[in-house]
Amino acid sequence: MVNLAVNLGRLNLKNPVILASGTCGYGREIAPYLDLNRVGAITVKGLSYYPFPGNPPPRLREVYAGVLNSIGLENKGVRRFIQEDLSFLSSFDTCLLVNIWGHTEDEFTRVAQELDKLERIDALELNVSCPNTERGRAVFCSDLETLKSIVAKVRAVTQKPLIVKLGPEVKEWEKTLDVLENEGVDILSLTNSFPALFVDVEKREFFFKRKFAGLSGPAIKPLALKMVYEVVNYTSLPVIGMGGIISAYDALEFLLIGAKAVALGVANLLDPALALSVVEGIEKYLQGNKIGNLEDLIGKVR
Amino acid sequence: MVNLAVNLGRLNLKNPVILASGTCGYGREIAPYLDLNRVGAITVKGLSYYPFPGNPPPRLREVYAGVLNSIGLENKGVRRFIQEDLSFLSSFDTCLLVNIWGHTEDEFTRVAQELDKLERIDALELNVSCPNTERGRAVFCSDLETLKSIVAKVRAVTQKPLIVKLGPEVKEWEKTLDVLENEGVDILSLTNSFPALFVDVEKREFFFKRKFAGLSGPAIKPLALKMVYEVVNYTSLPVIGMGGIISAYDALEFLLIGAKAVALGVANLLDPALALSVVEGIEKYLQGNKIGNLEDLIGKVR
Amino acid sequence: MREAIIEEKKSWGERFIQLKLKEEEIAHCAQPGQFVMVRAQKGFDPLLGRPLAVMKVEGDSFYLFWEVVGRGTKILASLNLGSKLEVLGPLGKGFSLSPSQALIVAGGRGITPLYFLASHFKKNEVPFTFFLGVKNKEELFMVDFLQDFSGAYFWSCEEPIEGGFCGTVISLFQSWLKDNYLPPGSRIYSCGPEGMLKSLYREEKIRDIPLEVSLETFMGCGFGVCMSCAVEKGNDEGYFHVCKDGPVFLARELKW
Amino acid sequence: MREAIIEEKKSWGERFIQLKLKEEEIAHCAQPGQFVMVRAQKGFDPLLGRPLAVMKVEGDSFYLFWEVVGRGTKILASLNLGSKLEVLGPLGKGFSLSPSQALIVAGGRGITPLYFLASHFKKNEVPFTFFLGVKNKEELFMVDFLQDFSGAYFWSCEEPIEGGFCGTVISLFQSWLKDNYLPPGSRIYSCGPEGMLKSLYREEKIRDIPLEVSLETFMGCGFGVCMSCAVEKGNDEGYFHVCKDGPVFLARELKW
Ligand SMILES: Cc1cc2nc3c(=O)[nH]c(=O)nc-3n(C[C@H](O)[C@H](O)[C@H](O)COP(=O)(O)OP(=O)(O)OC[C@H]3O[C@@H](n4cnc5c(N)ncnc54)[C@H](O)[C@@H]3O)c2cc1C
Ligand SMILES: Cc1cc2nc3c(=O)[nH]c(=O)nc-3n(C[C@H](O)[C@H](O)[C@H](O)COP(=O)(O)OP(=O)(O)OC[C@H]3O[C@@H](n4cnc5c(N)ncnc54)[C@H](O)[C@@H]3O)c2cc1C
Ligand SMILES: Cc1cc2nc3c(=O)[nH]c(=O)nc-3n(C[C@H](O)[C@H](O)[C@H](O)COP(=O)(O)O)c2cc1C
Ligand SMILES: Cc1cc2nc3c(=O)[nH]c(=O)nc-3n(C[C@H](O)[C@H](O)[C@H](O)COP(=O)(O)O)c2cc1C
Ligand code: FES
Ligand code: FES
Repeated sequence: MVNLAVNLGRLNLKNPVILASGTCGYGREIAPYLDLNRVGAITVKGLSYYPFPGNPPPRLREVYAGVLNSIGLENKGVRRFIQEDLSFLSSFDTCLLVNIWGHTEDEFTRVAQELDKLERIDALELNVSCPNTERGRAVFCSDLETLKSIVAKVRAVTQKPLIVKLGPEVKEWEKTLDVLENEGVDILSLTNSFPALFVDVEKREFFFKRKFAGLSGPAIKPLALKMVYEVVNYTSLPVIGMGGIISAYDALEFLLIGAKAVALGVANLLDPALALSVVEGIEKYLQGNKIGNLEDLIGKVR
Repeated sequence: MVNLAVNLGRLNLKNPVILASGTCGYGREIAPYLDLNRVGAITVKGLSYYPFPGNPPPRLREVYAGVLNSIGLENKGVRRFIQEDLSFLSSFDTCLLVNIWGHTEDEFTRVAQELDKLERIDALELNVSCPNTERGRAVFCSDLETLKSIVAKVRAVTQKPLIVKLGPEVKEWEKTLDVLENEGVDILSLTNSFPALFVDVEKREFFFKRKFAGLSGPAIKPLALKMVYEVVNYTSLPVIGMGGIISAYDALEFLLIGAKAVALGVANLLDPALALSVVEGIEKYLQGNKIGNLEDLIGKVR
Repeated sequence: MREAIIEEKKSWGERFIQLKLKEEEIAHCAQPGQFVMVRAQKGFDPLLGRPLAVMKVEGDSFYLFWEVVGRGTKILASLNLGSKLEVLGPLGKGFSLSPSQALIVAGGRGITPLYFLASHFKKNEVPFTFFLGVKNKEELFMVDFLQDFSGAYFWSCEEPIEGGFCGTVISLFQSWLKDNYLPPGSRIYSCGPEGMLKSLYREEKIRDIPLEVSLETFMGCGFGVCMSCAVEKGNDEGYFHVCKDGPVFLARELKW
Repeated sequence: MREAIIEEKKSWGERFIQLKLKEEEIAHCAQPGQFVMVRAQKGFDPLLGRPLAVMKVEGDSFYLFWEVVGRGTKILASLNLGSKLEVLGPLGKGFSLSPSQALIVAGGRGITPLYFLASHFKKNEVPFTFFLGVKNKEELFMVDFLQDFSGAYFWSCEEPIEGGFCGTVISLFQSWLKDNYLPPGSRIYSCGPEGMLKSLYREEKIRDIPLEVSLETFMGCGFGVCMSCAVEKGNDEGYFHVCKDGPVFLARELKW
């Protein structure tokens, strides 16, 4: 028997495999195909205060070993989530993380306030790095002042562990990480998808109405791994690593370089039970290598 | 009959398909498998003044839809290239671009001086963006002062069209592009490979001895396309677009967003004749769409 | 995902493929209009599953029929007898199954879910008439599928063909409508190119016969998590999700 | 790259595959020790070709034999009869072909190019002795390949097996050496795991019999453009490139 439990400060997971936000809906949709009791945590789709319709179609396109998405954060709003989905989700023996965002700093805070009341929710993840929400302006994480202010406001209204989700648009990594540490963030998660482009050659126009879309999936894994490596190098906050994981070995790469847990995004789309095979694969690897505790493996390659 | 010729300022190519540096050797090696008369240009492997042994093996690893390379710019040095390969290459009806680099600013200049004398060479490409040469310090293109100084010195010793090859490590794009324009650069090429990481999970160590390696191939195409789009948006210099092209449609994406020509890297490794099928595919597309001149297509999607 | 083995493979030229796949659950549970997500088992190219409608079920096996339109459908078409595929399904909401009379209008590969629907009607003795439209001679082989519904089908081809109606399936259908009475409770069922569905929707409005359409969109997951299969709602703000709310919709609920 | 059709496929468990491929140029030109780059035709997973030695040629066809060790060899192993592969070759420099007597030492899948070499020696009446070492019972099937060289082979297995030498092929070879005279002009040829090659190189130095080894490295292209297949030179600074300068090298030219 191996022990897969991992500790991320105030957040304890029974195993390191998390379902990433936006790729497991509100839990309900994936539950028929994946035993949610078997994953370390599930991250609910990014919630705003009011329901939000998202971007016009087409919203997704497969590219070489990856997908481009321009979902644009469609969601039912925090209230409906609480009414319709939370009690269903609560029946599972897994951690519940909720990804949140807002059009304004204020909206971030209001979503956090709603969720802070609910004991069953284990942590909030602030999505400050979605490449599909900018409207002529930059994502929140690329502007230090805005980022600092959002985080401070959310921190003020919730005691729950606070995860901040970063992406490739962060400009000054060291400064950003310093700010996040100072503002009392508990955990970092990265990476969000990479801003990218796709042209419909037949129609001679951009494939997505909003031109840019976010690249994720196996294609970005070596880049995400480097990003996580650099962040782990710099900060002492626990890091959830993600970006292109579709096998236990992919996940182990992130853990070996120091991520305390990993999240699966596109993997859930291509096979809703893939997360389970990642959990089992990690277990088998530990057994095969006679390592009793996963924690002993984390950060062993630096 | 369609006209595939493209004009990049002082450089005229009979078609827009270039073999990228480092993936077609010194020309001699690929010639048995690809009729070099059929491509727009060939870019010779990055040359330094003295022969250079490159990095210790392993040097290459396939990842999802891409390769990581840590060749480390092994090359025979500019003199041996001139002696051994130039006359062979000269027999082909194609443009000859030579990729150059140096450990020091001075070495860049000396290589350029050697090549400047040779009429048959159509342009020099300055590799200031290779992620495999840094030795504890940053690549040249991420430091504006160094970049400016290298370019100025090379510009002073050669009249040939000067291409500067950029990559994702450029930090301040607009300033960098301004500097390059001011220093009299003729053409930009991008992108070089992306710094990335790979962990050998079985051995629990970094796969490459130098830890980081450069990611290229289809995986990076949507990222490269966005980079080229932004650069074309900003600068008036002609741009050679590359990154992950393995089909005519991939190439057309770059041309449609405004690249004047495209280069193929990893594509040459997986099939040395792939460049030819890209040329033919572009031709077919133009015929199918009744477009007589390729130049009429360039930049049509913005 | 579950494994399905290719038991039979038929192809018509380079563009159309039919597979018989052994996988019990789908074979036993699929309803007309439902679909499955299909992935090649080895490797990750293509990465995502592709949505394909169920055409027919038979014992522990089911049939798919598709047109090669891009990279994914091409790679799937290259798999040989005995190879395994990964399948997820049956997925989505199918057609309503108890009209008093059904008019089925299929355009090209849109025949797939409608063939399944017509088979169901035949078994359950719901009267129906099947209209199939194909673009050219190359696609005429699809008419053979309809022989199972002898007497109850008409077809058209946009290329002139001896013995066939020359034109779109819409004109064929319209000319049929002129001469025939539709009892209350009649329904039109359709799947095919967008333009064809649009024309039918105009017809629905004129004659007030409810129209059910099966839609195609890009899909990321097929089971409702990614929100990539959005289509605009008719009245409301916002979007339906084709994989959960559809793929079959009442035309009047959509924006045209 | 040229197309090659899979004419025959044999497999031993999940780990070893042999294909007979139809492709004239390689069949006619390949020399023992040369290799081909092999890619699946559909899709881009795996992306790069994989280097595989030629095992045998027969008319317009040639044989490959490989062990499934990773993603690429696994996906290639999943292709069925009638499927097409893309092949580039023959590539690289093969073994020297005129020793007065040859001692061939193969470890596991290293048998592939050496089988080709021995067939050549047999045809050209060069005297040779073939030593094959396998790890376990699962790999014993390889001994059957050697029946074509009746009388001229010995084998060992690291697992105890009735009727076989138990131990490494190196100890088998050493014990044979003790009892046999080697005329001048003799040569050792080898391919297999690095440790085995190292032991042989020590033997070469003691007895002064030239050793030729065929090396395995990661390869990006196989035809000399990418410089990814570097191995250190023995005396000099710098690297050989396995795909152009090898894959066969005189052991004494390498760094051990
Ligand atoms: C529920 C459902 C059931 C289906 N059943 C069948 C079936 O039974 N038989 C069958 O042949 N096909 C069916 N399809 C369509 C099929 O899924 C697609 O043709 C297939 O996914 C294309 O994959 P590809 O990789 O070959 O093409 P891709 O390379 O992914 O796409 C290329 C094709 O998609 C087209 N395209 C571009 N934009 C869009 C868009 N916004 N929406 C849709 N398509 C676009 C392109 O023009 C091109 O033809 C069904 C689709 C759905 C949603
Ligand atoms: C000239 C030549 C001829 C060959 N002929 C044959 C043959 O006839 N039959 C045969 O079975 N194999 C042969 N090989 C080996 C074969 O090419 C490899 O096993 C194959 O490329 C592995 O591909 P993969 O995608 O399955 O594994 P990958 O996933 O690419 O690699 C996994 C395997 O490579 C190993 N590996 C890791 N580091 C290195 C390294 N530095 N160098 C080499 N391997 C490493 C890993 O441990 C693992 O076993 C030959 C190799 C060469 C260079
Ligand atoms: C369809 C889709 C929807 C996503 N929605 C969200 C979201 O709502 N909030 C968020 O923080 N990240 C979202 N992401 C990003 C993923 O959570 C993840 O960070 C990214 O896809 C990288 O991981 P991957 O390569 O494993 O997919 C989404 C990604 C995809 C593909
Ligand atoms: C094996 C290899 C060697 C390379 N060597 C060089 C080089 O010497 N100089 C250079 O400027 N770029 C070099 N590159 C980068 C390519 O020229 C190209 O910019 C990059 O690979 C992106 O294009 P691609 O995705 O089509 O491969 C090399 C790339 C590879 C894969
Ligand atoms: S395809 Fe993912 S929600 Fe419909
Ligand atoms: S594999 Fe490319 S040079 Fe040898």
